Amino acid sequence: MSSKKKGGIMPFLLGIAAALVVGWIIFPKVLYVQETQPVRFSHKLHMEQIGECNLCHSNREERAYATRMPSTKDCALCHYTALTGSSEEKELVREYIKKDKQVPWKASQKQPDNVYFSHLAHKDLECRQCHFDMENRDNLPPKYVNRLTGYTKTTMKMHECERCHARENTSNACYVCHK
Amino acid sequence: MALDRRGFLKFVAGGVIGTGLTPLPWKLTDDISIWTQNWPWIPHIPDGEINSAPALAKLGQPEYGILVSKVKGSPILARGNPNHPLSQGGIDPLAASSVQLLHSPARIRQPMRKKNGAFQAISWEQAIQEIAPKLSGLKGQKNKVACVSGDETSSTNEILAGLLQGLGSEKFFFHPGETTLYHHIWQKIMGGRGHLGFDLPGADLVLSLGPDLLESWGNAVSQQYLFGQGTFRLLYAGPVQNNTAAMASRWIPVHSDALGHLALALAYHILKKRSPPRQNLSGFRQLHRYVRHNYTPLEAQKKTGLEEATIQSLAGELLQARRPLVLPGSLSGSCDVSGFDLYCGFCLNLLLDRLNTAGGMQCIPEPPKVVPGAPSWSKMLSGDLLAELRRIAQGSTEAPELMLFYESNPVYSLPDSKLTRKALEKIPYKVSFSQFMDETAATCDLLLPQHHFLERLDDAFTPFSSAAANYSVGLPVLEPVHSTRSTPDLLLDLSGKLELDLGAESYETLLKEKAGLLDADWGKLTSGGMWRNNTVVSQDRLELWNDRISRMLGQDRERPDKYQVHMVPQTDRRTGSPRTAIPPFGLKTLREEELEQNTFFIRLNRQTARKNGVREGSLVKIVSPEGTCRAKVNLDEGVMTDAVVVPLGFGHTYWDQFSRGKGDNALQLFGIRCESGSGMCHCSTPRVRISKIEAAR
Amino acid sequence: MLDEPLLPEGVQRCSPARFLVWITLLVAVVIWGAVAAFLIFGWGLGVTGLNNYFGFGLWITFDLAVIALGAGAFFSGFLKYILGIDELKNIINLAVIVGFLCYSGAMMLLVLDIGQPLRAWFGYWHANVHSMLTEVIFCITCYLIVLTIEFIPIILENRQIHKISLFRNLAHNFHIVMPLFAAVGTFLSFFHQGSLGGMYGVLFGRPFALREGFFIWPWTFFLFILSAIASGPVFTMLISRLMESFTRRSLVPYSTKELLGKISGFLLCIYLFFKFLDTWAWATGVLPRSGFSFEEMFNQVYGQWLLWLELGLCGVVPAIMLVVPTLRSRPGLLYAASFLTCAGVVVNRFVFTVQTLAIPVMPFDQWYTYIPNWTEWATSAMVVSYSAIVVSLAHRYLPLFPKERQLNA
Amino acid sequence: MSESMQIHEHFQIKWGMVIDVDKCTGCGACQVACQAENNIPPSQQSFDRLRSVHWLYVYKLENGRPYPESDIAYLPRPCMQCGNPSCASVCPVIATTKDEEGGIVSQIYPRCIGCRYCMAACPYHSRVFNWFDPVWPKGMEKTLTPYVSVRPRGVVEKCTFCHHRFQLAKRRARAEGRDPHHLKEDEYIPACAEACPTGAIAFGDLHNPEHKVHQLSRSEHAFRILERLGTEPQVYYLSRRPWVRRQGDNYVQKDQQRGE
Repeated sequence: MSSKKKGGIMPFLLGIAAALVVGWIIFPKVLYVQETQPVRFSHKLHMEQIGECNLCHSNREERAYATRMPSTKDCALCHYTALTGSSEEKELVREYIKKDKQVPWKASQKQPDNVYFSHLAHKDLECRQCHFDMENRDNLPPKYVNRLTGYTKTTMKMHECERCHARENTSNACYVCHK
Repeated sequence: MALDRRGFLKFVAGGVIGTGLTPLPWKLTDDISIWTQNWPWIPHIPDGEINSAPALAKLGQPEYGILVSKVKGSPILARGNPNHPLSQGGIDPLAASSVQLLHSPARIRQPMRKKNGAFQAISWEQAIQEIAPKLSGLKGQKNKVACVSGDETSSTNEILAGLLQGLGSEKFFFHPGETTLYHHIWQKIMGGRGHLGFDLPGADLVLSLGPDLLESWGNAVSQQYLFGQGTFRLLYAGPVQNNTAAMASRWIPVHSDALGHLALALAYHILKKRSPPRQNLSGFRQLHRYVRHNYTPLEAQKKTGLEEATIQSLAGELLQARRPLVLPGSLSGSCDVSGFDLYCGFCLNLLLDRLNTAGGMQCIPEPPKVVPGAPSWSKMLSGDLLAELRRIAQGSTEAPELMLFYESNPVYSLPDSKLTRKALEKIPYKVSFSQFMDETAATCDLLLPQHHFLERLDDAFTPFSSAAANYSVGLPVLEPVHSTRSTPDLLLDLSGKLELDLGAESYETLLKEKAGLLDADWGKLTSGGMWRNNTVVSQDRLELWNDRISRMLGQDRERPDKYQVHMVPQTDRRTGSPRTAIPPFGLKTLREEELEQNTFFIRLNRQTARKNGVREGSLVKIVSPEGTCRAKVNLDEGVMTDAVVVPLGFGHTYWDQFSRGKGDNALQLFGIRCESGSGMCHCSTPRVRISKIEAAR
Repeated sequence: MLDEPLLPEGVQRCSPARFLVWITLLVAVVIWGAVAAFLIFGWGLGVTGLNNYFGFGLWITFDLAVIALGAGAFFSGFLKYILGIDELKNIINLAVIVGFLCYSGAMMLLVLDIGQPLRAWFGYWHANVHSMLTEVIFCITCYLIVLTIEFIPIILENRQIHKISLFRNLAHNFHIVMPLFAAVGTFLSFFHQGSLGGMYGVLFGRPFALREGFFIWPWTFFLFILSAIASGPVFTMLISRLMESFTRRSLVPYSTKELLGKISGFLLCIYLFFKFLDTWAWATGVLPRSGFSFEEMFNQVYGQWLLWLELGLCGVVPAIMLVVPTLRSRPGLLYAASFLTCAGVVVNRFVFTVQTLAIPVMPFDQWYTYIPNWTEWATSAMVVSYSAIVVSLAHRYLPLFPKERQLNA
Repeated sequence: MSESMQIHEHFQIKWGMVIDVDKCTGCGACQVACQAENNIPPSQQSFDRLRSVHWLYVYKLENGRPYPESDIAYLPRPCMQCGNPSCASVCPVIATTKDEEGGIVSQIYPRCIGCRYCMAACPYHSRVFNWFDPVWPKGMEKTLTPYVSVRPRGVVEKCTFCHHRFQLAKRRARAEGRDPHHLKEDEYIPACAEACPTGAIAFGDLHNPEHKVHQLSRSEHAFRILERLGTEPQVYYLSRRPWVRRQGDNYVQKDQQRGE
């Protein structure tokens, strides 16, 4: 057959290869926008100093729906004036603490509008079970936002919640989480 | 290797198969479905701490404390305040829309001046430069400046009236309503003192002669609460099975012009069975004689249209009850009640010995005055706007040069709108403080928009129908959304420019002073609490009989025979108040038999429909001596034969898309009647003609 | 003729110009429907005449009707390949195409009908096994795939394509396995026809549609299957008759048509026997138990005339006409009876869809009437038009009817 | 009714509502509170049951007698949260279920594909479809609550008994170290019940003898709508008026006169 002479199976394999490159490498890059955090922050360092998550990420606002990001007030508890002399810290003090302006932290695990989440209901779990290795990170991970959905790359998918709820023998009823 | 057609096809085939092995198609399919939850053109919900702040609902009667829920300081909804005694956690549909009204498209966003018939936005400095010289030019000239206020409880009235007084004018008027009419009859005709209140919480039997007390009369929210608690037995007399009648243990169908007669017919039986009241009442003997003579069972039957047995059993119930209370008043909770009806109702209470006693009619002291230059509250309440407008229109009184409108929309909400317009046209310069572009604001020359009530500090002293003197203060719960200003503060500023001393730096100091005079705790007031005092004013010169009363009793109503059907106005808080149009959420609660597209419905029973040649759903014209409305027919057997219910609150021509052009304004069917004897002008409920509009037209 | 080489051998076809005019007309209708579809996708289903009372309307009626009428495909296949009635080879190709069009057309309308078409795949991924609709979704999709597979060898019969040995071999192999697909199709089709009926029968909040059942299946499950196989064959036959009158050529021998009529007639009798039984049981059982009388199920618009139309004029009358050989042998009567049979099924699907929803169940509720608007008509017309285009192309370029040459000799 | 049509699930808690029809004045506060709480967009038209998005509708009932024997009543109709919902089993994509403790029938907007089969199944017309995308006048979107997500066009929605308030009540209980599944009376009530000025709407756990709804639902004046269909609503109504009770269901002539 003439086709065998003209490359045989090669174009087919080439097609597969090209698709794999597009699908595995280019597509994820195109799909997400990377946003960097406004201020450099080391969880590792702070954990060494403070030793617990709850001081800054306290859920004392239990009537609130939001997972709590530290407010400038929380930072000011220690950083009312610069402690280390690093330029990042100076910027924090100058731009946010002195001006009493909230740092626009970029939450990368914010729940979508249709999900209700209570940290209080999960307080028996270790933070790292969901927030992975945050406590050992020396910098804040950049936020990857999906161009199509607006969700972040690290937003938990429903099946992840369900898996844990099933394991823990907790209800997986829709209205436990949805709103 | 040249890529021929076959080669290309193979490449594509490989590409398709290869793509299936990557996350691309699967992730994309999933993401597209997630995208459908987050369409960028659909608003997102807020996220953050939720808390609530107490506020005071000031949308017109009733006024009471509410709670406003906020997310990150931004109000999201209004709820009832269980701790405020005037609401006990309840809320009405209008107040429940308060937060949405903040963002109504009808809000006036900044001061405006009318130029060549169109409004142009101006700054506050320009606005003050415009108004200040005008006022100072009129200073010292008698009655050149007039003012209409639609808020009967706010201390702003003292500032307004005080300013007028300082300028040399006594033309301060309250928007006519139950407060002014009750005041007129009680103080001017019967020689009473203080304001009338009604101790519904203390009563065990309530006979309502007209008032729709579970919907539009007095503080409906509080009354609904009491009704729910079952503290009193409710009897309703009136021409329509309104919400109150439907809930009442008994509905006694009586035409609206016979309600006063019913009161006296009942008085006949009470006078027969009961000893005279303890209260010293001058003219008791004359009244006694009049009633015994004119309200014999036969006469009563003729005058009320009720069976003798009905009247007798009703009187029996009143006599048997330990703490009965009779409520006379308007069917729509506004000014459609005659002095005669009010007088008869008051008399019945007096004959039952229900004055200043638990569950009875209470005489509440006047609020303390904090603006020294202002007239007394009694004086302020005694202005008769309807009479004044009539005189201006007829030319018997000179029109003022300038008129201020505060929380009042007379162009829309007064009867005989032709007359109102005619009178207002004679006033060369008009200023509105309205928050919303209402019908009156649209006719004004200068708009000085006031804060929405959730954005401002304001107070309420003893809203109409309260059982005892009370005082509430509402703090602003958010920063103003638009470039508006608090009217009382603006007026205090202006008075400074006019070199008038109103005795206060700011509205806040004024209210604090008032609280001080009342011995009320400011902290408690501003955190959603209420001050209350049960002191009543004793009466020493009450008159049941005098010249004016005898003239009032003697007169007969004119009855044009061209018109056959009694018109019954009805108010529903879902369609707003005299000050506020249909709120955004209210519109959607109007059923299909209340508003269809842009046509509203009137209600009448089958027999009336047959007599007038109309059917369910017919498009009809309602013609009264004053005007015409277009409506559809809703058959309702809860309406008396020969009566038609016309709902109020429709037919706005300004406001926003939620109220503009929805139905017709039934107030244009009503006339102004000035009663001989009492001398009081009120909204008359004339008879009307109903005729089918031919489909061909 | 320009496209002479593409036409089947030895048959007459109209001129390409004429054919082009015809196709253009059909495409114009498709464009009209596409405009409506664009509005629906762009703004939402609010642009249609559907509403909160009539969530199901013209589209669902159309879908149910064409799926019932498209049953000719699986049932003819079943009769030919499984029961070995060879006479049906004269029409089996057309039956497959009509079936394919009915199902693919229904799918198109379903995509329009659901509010969130981009989530359509949830039906497979997040399937609820308790829902009759899930069964429908799965079976219809699978059956559409089967129909596509059955359609492919017919396309491969085209004169030019057939010259290519690969495709020729492929076609041959397809023909060998066709009985298998016929069997699979029969199974799938039985189930989803039944499930479509079941969808209504399980609505225990709607006494008009509610039916008792056999095990988990309400009686409508079986009635829908019976009515579909009773009307499917004659619908295919009517399409062939329609093509004959358009092309002015004989395509299918009358004996085959008569056979289809006879099959339908007998099945219709069986269906009607059960349908009358069911209606009686419903009127004397379901209704009084729910507190309704038979009369309360009808109003001025959706009156009892619909019931008598469905069961009488479009039920008993055609059944007699099709069963009695002397009547069946007269073409006019055969076609009329076939038409009435099909109309009866459409009425049946309509009342189950629309009347079920029109009846006020709460005592203080009221009747409403549903009127489809132009967007629904346009998109439905688009599907009809698309089907006409495919049938026209197939007729022109594919040898659908083995007896065509012989009949027109 | 065949087996397949029934879902038998038992919950420790059974949230229920008892609405005293004799106390409902039809004022509409519940409807407005519901709209504000649940982010239901305002409409530029009056209520249209064919198209309006609404969760709670107040029906006006009439006894059908001529004047002066006429009588009216108002009947607020939320979702009945049926014990045996006709809607949940028919959903092809599990967007609506009855699985939560308390027995509230859930409706998950991001899952719903908009087939409207549940609407066809529900005889109460409790379910509505988003025929268009929701629109708020400019600026009014600031009044959206954080409680309920905004629904796009093409999905079905319905009353949820303000289940987000249940979520919040559970969280409050957790914060105070109490068992979130043993809530006190009135710790969780929907927005309509809270707003009702006459207190016509009572809410609580029907299983719990300490909650007032437990007793109220057993009153001789209690009835449910369309009880005969077997939907087992968790919403009860009370009326001392026989004609009102009779409007709760359909009866053929030979049926016993209910409540008379």
